[in-house]
Amino acid sequence: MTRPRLATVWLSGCSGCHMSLLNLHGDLLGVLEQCDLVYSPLADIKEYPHGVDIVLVEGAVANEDNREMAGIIRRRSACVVSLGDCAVNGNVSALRNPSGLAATLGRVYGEAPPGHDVAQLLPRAVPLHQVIGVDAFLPGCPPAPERIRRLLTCLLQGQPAGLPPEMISFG
Amino acid sequence: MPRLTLTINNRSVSARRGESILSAARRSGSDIPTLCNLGGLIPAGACRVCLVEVAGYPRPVPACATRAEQGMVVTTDTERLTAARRMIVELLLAERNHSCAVCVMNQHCQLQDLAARLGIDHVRFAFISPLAGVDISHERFGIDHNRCILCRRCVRVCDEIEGAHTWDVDGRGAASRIICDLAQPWGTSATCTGCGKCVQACPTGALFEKDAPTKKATIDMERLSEWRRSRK
Amino acid sequence: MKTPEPKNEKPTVCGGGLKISVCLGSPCLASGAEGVLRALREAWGEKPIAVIGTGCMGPCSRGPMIRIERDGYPTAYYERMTPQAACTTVAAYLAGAAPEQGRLAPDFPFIALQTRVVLEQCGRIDPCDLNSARAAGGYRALAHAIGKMTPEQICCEIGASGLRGRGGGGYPTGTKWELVRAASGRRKYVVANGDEGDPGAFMDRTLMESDPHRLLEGMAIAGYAVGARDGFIFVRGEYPLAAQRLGAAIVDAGKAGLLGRNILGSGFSFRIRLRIGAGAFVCGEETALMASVMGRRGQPVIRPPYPAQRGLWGSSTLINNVETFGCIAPIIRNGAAWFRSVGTPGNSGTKVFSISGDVATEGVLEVPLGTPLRELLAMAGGVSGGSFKAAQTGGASGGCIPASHMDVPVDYESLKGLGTIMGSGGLIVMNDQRCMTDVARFFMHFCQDESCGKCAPCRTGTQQAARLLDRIAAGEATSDDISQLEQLCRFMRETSLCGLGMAAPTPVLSTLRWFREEYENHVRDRRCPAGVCAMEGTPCRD
Amino acid sequence: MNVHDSHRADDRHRALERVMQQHRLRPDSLIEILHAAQRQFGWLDRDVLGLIAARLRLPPSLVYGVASFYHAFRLEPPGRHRCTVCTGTSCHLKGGSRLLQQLEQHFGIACGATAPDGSLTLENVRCLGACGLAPLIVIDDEACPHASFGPVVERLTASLDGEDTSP
Repeated sequence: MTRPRLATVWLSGCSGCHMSLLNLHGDLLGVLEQCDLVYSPLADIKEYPHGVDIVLVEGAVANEDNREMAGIIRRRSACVVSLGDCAVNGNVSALRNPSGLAATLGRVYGEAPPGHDVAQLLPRAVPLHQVIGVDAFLPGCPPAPERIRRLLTCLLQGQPAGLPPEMISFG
Repeated sequence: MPRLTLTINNRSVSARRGESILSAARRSGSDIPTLCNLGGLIPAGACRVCLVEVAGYPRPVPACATRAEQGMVVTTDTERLTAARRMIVELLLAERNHSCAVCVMNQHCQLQDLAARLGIDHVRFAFISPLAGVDISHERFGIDHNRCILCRRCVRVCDEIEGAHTWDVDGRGAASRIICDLAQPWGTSATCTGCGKCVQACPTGALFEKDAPTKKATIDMERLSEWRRSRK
Repeated sequence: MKTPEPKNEKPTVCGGGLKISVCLGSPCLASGAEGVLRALREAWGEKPIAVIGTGCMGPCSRGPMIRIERDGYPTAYYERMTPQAACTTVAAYLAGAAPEQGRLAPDFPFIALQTRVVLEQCGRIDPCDLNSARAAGGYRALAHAIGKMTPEQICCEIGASGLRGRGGGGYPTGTKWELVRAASGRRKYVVANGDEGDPGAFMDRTLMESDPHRLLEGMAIAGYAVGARDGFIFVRGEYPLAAQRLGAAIVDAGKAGLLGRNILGSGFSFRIRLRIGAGAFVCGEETALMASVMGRRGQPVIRPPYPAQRGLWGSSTLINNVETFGCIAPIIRNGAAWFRSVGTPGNSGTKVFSISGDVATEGVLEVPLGTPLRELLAMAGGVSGGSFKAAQTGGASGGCIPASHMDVPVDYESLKGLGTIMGSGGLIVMNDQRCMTDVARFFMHFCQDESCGKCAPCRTGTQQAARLLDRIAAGEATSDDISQLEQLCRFMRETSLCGLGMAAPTPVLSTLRWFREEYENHVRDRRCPAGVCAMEGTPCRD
Repeated sequence: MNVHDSHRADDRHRALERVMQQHRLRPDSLIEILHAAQRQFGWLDRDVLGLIAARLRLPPSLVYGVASFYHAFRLEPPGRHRCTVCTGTSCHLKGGSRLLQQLEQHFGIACGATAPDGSLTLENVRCLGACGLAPLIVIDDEACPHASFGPVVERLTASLDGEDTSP
């Protein structure tokens, strides 16, 4: 039997969720023994592969690149997981939304807005599930390593991710 | 005091005449979630989180503001109620900017706790993201309207217990906003006594104490109001 | 009893038997009725012709309206009068002719087929003249009630008449009166709900502007019946003319001993005060209305206790709609059995409808309850600008009746069965050029604006529902959005605190029920079939 | 403020005080008193609201809360001219809402706002109950039945121009 193919993606977030994944320390090895890590910012793989079984997505969808990537993820993956508050509800990435795009760009770049070599910001940073269908959610900023382990254990065994209330609180 | 008997979640419960369903249910071990309710304040029945079903009533009723009646048959945790509660909390989370990670009340917030308790791991609605504003002109306290869920506990505690009525509500509907005096900066208020009861009554991080960036102590409003009544 | 000085020195009957009435309802005034009246008075003020200003004659969209009565001739109505046309017409009458220009047919259905009970004197009497109202029978019922009837008898009579609340709820009026009558407490209040906030409803405005004394009389009878000494009329701030005429009527009636202390020497005293609303639809809800009368934010509170138990300032309070009070005097004068003989069993009496939208004649119509919708439409001259698509009843709290149900008898239960409500009587007719999702979106934005913001489901639910409808109108929605909208609407209906929030989803649920296909066109095909929503791919954009 | 203006202000305050006395300073007359104040001053500024609160012995926040709840009360000074578009159901169906949008664009003022130079306030009202005249617009208290964009703009522009030439 082939092992499930796992991917992790970093959209507009601070990478804290990936840090939390790394904070599984020794347990991470146990998780990785049950699957193949086929794509991740932690590994040097350029293109998102086909036939991914489970993907953990960190970060909100805040720019055109994110949006495009989200589409690719959805088409090539069986189970998409929103990992952490930015992917789940926008969180810190969405703090700019109340001010609007123009004010945000003005605040950051002043008179000289960025050219096309920088990914175009979307009018609003939105949660992943408002762009593509999402199969499971893991809130937390970042989600504690134990939450990630519990979730992955369930998903890798093909079970639904039923976490207890104390493990799904935001923040 | 005359007593009456009603049934809550298939258990027979005794209640005082005039007692709310909420209070009777809590005593009998059925914990109904609440948000705008705060012991000692006149119930508003506004957040609708404590809705319960009563046999023979066409619609759910708020447990905080509905009196227990002899022979009532109450159910507090049907699927329909859970769905309604989830919907309310999701709508509140989408209404303003509740970024728990950067909130002074993270891990101590009643809205955050309630969301987790109801199994809310994401919000189905679009976030409205209004620019709600923050007022930190008071020397000890601040108000962050982004976190406000308009439960009006601050308004009521200031009016009913402190007697200052510094707070009220500006506008209506989605544009409602908690205001101080004539919609002026809190630091310039002529009526605020600086007692801090509003801060303690706030269920979220909307009202906070400066320089105490994490947990707020909560005092027992019920005892406070009893004490006030007895002094009258 | 002292006879009051006649206020109006103009003769009301004249030599030659020519009597000209000019409608001074606010729509006719807006169309220039005042100029017509002035021109007629200037031309014939000295000559023996009676020119009087009256209230509403009915067909508002045909204003300014005048009526010409002359001995030996049939009464004639003339539409769209200008000062010049009116003078020409009257001159022709004086010369013995009855010109065709602008004259409505003698059997013009909008006027001829009405059964006027509440609006009996509207358009006939001078609303600013107490004598005119009294000459037409005004205050006779009050004199009879306080002179010859006990409060119990009155409540009983109202109960026996089968009158139901005309504000929309349809609660039996007699039962409500009896509850307040039986309530304990030294003080009681009577409140007339004239906060006609539903967009498209103007029955109450018509009555208050055209026959204010009818309302005062009904309230005074209610006051006597329930044991109240104080009454309030809550009038929408958007109706300045109604407020002005009511205010004057209260003063006049007071001077004539028909209101105030010791009415008609009976020992019964009843004072009426006017409260002007300040622009809040939610004040039509009775607990919000009471908060507003007491000078507070118009936010509803949880019932029970009902106003009959604990109302204004904690006292038992009777709240009825203006039109309900308008039914009282005829019931007392003619008896409960007569009232029951009009309408259908369980729906006795008449109902005033304000019909507008895509019909040939817009205005106020009074018909027996249970009249089929098709007949109402026929009275209004049928649908204009296209074929019939839907009729919207009950304003922002109501729903639509599709073409397949045009024969529905308009009564409380039948409309409820179709997923809408009678409401206060606003009836908006839509032809096939109208987009039903746009109508739903319009009402949801209305409710969002008018939500008081107190309870979470209404405040936040209307916001999200309006956004979803915006997405649908913009062609950005998915089928998930429709199901989310539906879910949200059912949720609001079940969990909101007051009637506004509970009923806010009705226009959406109703249009989804009858016109789901149209929603799907917007979502699936990104197309607005009626070409109203400005989305890409609509005919108007292509 | 010149002498003339301050006299007028005093008159208005006296008139308001008279109304408050007529209502015997009863707090439940608050809405009537706010109506009266708005008639005097054209809008309700914070000084007036504070004064009313003090005279009726009501908390200032309560008075502000009531004034802001009702749409009829203005908490900002209105423009010298007012254009009110009815957006009731009939008016909406017959183009009232579209008309409002067009006017917003034409004059560059959002609904409910006043032009920066204080010349014009654009606002909407939810049904004036004269649905037979849809779409209905009210310009400076004068009704314009069956309104359409061109004539309304013409009329408003004439009012605005007319005022420029006055001293």
